[in-house]
Amino acid sequence: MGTNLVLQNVLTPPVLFFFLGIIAVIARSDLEIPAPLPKLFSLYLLLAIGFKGGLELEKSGFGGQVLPTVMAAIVMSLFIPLICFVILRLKLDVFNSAAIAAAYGSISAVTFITAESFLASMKIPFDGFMVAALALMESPAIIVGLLLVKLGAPSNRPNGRVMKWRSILHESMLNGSVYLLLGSLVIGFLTAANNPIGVEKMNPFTDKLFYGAECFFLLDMGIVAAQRLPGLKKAGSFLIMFAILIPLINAFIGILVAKLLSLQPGNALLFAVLCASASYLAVPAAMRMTVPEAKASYYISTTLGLTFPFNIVFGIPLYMSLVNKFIPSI
Amino acid sequence: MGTNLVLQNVLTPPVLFFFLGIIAVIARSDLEIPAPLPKLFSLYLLLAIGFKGGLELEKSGFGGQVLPTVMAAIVMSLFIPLICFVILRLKLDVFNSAAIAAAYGSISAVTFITAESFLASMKIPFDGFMVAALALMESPAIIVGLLLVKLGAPSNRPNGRVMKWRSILHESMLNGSVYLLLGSLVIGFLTAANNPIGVEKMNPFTDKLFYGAECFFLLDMGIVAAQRLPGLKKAGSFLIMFAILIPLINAFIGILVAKLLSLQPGNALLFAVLCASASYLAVPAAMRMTVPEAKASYYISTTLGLTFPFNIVFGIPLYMSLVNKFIPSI
Amino acid sequence: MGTNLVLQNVLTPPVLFFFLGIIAVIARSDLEIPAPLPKLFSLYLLLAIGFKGGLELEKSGFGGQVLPTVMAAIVMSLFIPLICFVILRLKLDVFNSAAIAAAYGSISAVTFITAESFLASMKIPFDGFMVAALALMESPAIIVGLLLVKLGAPSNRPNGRVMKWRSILHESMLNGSVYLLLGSLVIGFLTAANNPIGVEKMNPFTDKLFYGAECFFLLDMGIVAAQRLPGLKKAGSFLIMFAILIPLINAFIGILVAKLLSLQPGNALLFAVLCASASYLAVPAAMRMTVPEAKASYYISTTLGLTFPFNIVFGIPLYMSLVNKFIPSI
Amino acid sequence: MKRLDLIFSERELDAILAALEAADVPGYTVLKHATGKGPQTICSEDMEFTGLGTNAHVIVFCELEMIDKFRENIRSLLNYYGGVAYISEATEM
Amino acid sequence: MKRLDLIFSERELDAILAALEAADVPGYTVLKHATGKGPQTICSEDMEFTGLGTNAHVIVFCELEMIDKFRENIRSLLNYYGGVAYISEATEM
Amino acid sequence: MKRLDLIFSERELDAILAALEAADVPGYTVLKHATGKGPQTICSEDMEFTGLGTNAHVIVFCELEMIDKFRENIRSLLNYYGGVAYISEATEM
Ligand SMILES: Nc1ncnc2c1ncn2[C@@H]1O[C@H](COP(=O)(O)O)[C@@H](O)[C@H]1O
Ligand SMILES: Nc1ncnc2c1ncn2[C@@H]1O[C@H](COP(=O)(O)O)[C@@H](O)[C@H]1O
Ligand SMILES: Nc1ncnc2c1ncn2[C@@H]1O[C@H](COP(=O)(O)O)[C@@H](O)[C@H]1O
Ligand code: NA
Ligand code: NA
Ligand code: NA
Repeated sequence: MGTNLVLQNVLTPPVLFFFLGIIAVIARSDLEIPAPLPKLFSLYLLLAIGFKGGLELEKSGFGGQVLPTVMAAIVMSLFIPLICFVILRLKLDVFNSAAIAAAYGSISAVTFITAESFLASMKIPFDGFMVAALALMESPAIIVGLLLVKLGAPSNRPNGRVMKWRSILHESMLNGSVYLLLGSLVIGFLTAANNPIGVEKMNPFTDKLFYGAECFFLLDMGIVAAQRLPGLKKAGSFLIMFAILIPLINAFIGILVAKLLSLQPGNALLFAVLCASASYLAVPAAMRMTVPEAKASYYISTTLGLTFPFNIVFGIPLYMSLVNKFIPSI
Repeated sequence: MGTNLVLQNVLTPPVLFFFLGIIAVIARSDLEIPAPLPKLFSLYLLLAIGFKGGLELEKSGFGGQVLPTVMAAIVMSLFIPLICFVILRLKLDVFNSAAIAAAYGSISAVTFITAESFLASMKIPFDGFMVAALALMESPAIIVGLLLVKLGAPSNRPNGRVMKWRSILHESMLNGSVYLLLGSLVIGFLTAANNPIGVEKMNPFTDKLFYGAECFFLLDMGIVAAQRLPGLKKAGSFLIMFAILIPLINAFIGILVAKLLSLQPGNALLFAVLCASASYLAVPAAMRMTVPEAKASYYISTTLGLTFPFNIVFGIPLYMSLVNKFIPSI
Repeated sequence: MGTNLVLQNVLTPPVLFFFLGIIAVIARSDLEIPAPLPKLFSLYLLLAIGFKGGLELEKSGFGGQVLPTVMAAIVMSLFIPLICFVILRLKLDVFNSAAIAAAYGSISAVTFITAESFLASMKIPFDGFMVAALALMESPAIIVGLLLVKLGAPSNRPNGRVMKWRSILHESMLNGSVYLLLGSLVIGFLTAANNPIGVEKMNPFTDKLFYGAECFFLLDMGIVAAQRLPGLKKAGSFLIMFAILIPLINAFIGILVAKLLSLQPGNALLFAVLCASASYLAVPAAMRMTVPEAKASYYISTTLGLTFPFNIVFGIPLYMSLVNKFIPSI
Repeated sequence: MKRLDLIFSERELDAILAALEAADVPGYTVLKHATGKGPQTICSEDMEFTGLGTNAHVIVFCELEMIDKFRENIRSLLNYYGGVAYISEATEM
Repeated sequence: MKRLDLIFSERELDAILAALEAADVPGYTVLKHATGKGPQTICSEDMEFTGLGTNAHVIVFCELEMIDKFRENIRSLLNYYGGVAYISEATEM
Repeated sequence: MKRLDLIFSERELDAILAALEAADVPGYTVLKHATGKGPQTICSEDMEFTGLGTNAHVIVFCELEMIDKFRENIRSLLNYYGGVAYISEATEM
């Protein structure tokens, strides 16, 4: 991987602000972004990502590479948790394994938009419909995770916690983050189809403001990720290895699939990033409700404390160099 | 009323996000916008509405239809509470009747801006000075409400709560929402008159950002309104009927007055919406302080849980079709 | 000083909103901007000021007047606390004197940007590199303040609070506000040097939105400053005099230095404002940690309750008229 | 030493604090943004942005005699506007 | 009169309040955004934006008989999801 | 069982929690954003954005022996920086 690519990634404002947050914690600055401001930014980003994705989807339609790509993404979000589960079961119980597996099957929207910023600053084109793939990878991963618990858990779970299909579907589709993302996608789609003036008037909020808000949020994510690092030690070396190696494996599989789909380099990178990234918004919330036996500190520290910063800093340029190797740009 | 109009209203982003919020509650999604984020948006909207209104008022001056329209609006905000009070007294005591009456005499700024979005997406022109009417309808309604209590309340209110003119004026003019709206209006006016550079530099914040922030806020309002609905059952069928029928009556009167004033269709719709909408920001806060005997759940559940969503979804297109019938566009 | 200048300052939106906040408190309106919204705006302003400053610094380079001006600013932030300390010791103990002195050696970013708005509306040019001076005046003032405590404090401070160099440097450089400002400056610089697309994409957030956010924040600052005023009475007439006279003296010295540096009128005003303003973000926080013996109410009420509003309303135009007298524009 | 817990709408916060200060309490702590339910009223989070305001929870550690000084005053506010006040035992650590 | 303090994840707030209301408690107060540490879990501020949620602190003033009505119900929730419940004495002011 | 209430500036939160953890307390709960007034200092909401910080209210349910382990440590922090600490009785529900 060219150090050049790493540098070009690191020198984008979002990644620089991410570092600023990490260094704040390491240097013990008292910089903090108090609750609920991070929530404001995460709600905003989900709304804006969804809305813009809906606009693009309406523009592109469902023809061409759109449907195959989205289908492949869904398949990946069903398949990745299964690999992860098998690996995790080597050391962890069913509950923790299923929860972590679901998180890695799902995606991190912030990693995705950081990859978009990277592509933009490299002037590599990519398609807006990739957001649809992103939006549709959350629910299936949650469903697989809960199914794994349903099948694998000891039959004597206390308090008669037999998991019902209803509640599995509820948690997977109506989780706040998933719901806002999908809902905004639909609204973007409907608006693009019916209300061009509305599209234009939303633009300053959902589009122009986006990059700066992303930077602000990444500053906070840097702080949060760095604060999570010590917790990783408790999680043990197995999970630390897992949190670094699994993104690599998933990205690699993702790139092969992208090649099969004949995606362009930009889209291929985004596809790889979707596979490699892990969820710390929707999935943990869903798991907390339905699998309280799993340790939140495990699935948060791995996804947020390690996989997320790894992808933001090294992963994106690394996957790009792999894409460049495997998928020759035309 | 053409279903076409309803559809065109529903397919604007603000109304779509409003629905997204309502559905979140009905489907029991855990989407929430934690305090004080809704406060941030409501403060922002009041500031921006006021500032833009001040700019427009400076542009239009007080000639032409401006002064008559504003005067008529003030008269409506004095008159509507009286009709409402008479109706409400059929079933409720003086305190509750006066508080609810004041709320319906006053206005809902968010309903107003949703009507503006509707007009914009229909490409129907309207004038910025209508905001002055909006800003000046809050205080009179509060004053009438408090006067009704002063006159109608049993003389033996405990703790010697004789209401003083001073405190009536204080609550009506210096309530946080009224104060911010009027203050921003004055600032907008002064800026437009003296500082063209300032006007230009405010534009991205108060104007460009506005539509998106409105959508975000309406998402929350959808959640809040839907959460208020169950409370309505306790309020009883009389108040439920009231909360739907009174907006219709008030809008109808409003349209007749608009016809008398020879307002253009766009302005006529806004005038009708001002009459039809009810306050859930300024008035409840003022009533809580001066008439604690009134049940907050009554005046919040009716205005926020029923009248507000009714106006946003059905009212606006319905009043538009009435306007089209009564006020032929030139 | 021409009343004309005062008027032109007062009629900018930021100052008008500042007044709106002050009047809200005086008239006992219940307008309030709940925590942590003011924090959101202060974080945003520091980030945007720093980022824009970094961009400008990269553009201007370190040649010409840049380095001398920045060096002079640092010298002022070392020198001003010494004068202040000598004066304050007439009435106050070492701890309070050092803390207040440090606050006046440091700067108020909001006063600075209000001065920039004033210059903009007067169409007087100024240079972006002045932000570098601003960013570098915080730490030295804190260091001087802590040194004064280290040298002047009774040797028997309880709990073995011997101040260590390490902790002095830590508080002066890694205080949240200083860190965010300096960090954003560096990020702005790096982005400008390496990532023109990033600069452009940040622009709506850090530049376009800035003026409006400044107004919103000044509304809150007006409320906060006015609430602090009563506390000043307890501080006594000595501190009240100090809080008004010292800015005048410091501004005067600043203008003389600016003349020596041959700064243009715009930059000279900003230099004077940096000298005249006092910190209520970084310094109080640093002092609270390292000099808990000093009364927070003293250094907050003087800087926030008196010096800040004085500078915003009267100081800026007054210093401008002094600049016009001493530094003839070409 | 007593511990006093007052819970009431933040709209009355100024009046309650004034009553406490008039009695020269040694100190108090205020936690805002509380929600809740009483015999008659419900206080929910959305009342924050409407300006109605949520509840405040005020804690006072003081001697019983101190409480006697402001009891009347605060009782009458709570009776009119709603709110609760409870006393328990506490000792300084 | 008793004072009951419940501390648990806000994700269970609805269930706990439902248990209280089912027993017809005279009232309760909820303070959200609490963080903390228990024997096993840590709850930090960043769990707010991730959707995991921070803790809620619920205060109930009521008679002991009332507590007996919902004790079972709430105990089983706390046992499963975590959280603590403590009772102290209180008297109305 | 005891209930300990600590109220102090959030700037000292890390130090206080470290003292609690050093004594191996079974758990604690932190409520931030408290304001208030003590014998000498006032803590108001605007201190949040200035970086001075508002107060934290820490609740610990533990045995008396546990308190003896950290009493010294925490007392000395509170004496220097300000803040109060009170103990009351509590029993598990
Ligand atoms: N029994 C109770 N236990 C705890 N908090 C209560 C109780 N009763 C009332 N409250 C609180 O006091 C507020 C005012 O209650 P009310 O006096 O009914 O208006 C409620 O919103 C609750 O937060
Ligand atoms: N001994 C304790 N004292 C105070 N709060 C506690 C204690 N134990 C647990 N908590 C609170 O209860 C929450 C849930 O704890 P747990 O039951 O360990 O999951 C923690 O996050 C703390 O906020
Ligand atoms: N008697 C008291 N009752 C309740 N809270 C108190 C009391 N005294 C002090 N406090 C709280 O402790 C904080 C620090 O007080 P101090 O020790 O005076 O600096 C204050 O801001 C209050 O929030
Ligand atoms: Na993934
Ligand atoms: Na009305
Ligand atoms: Na200065």
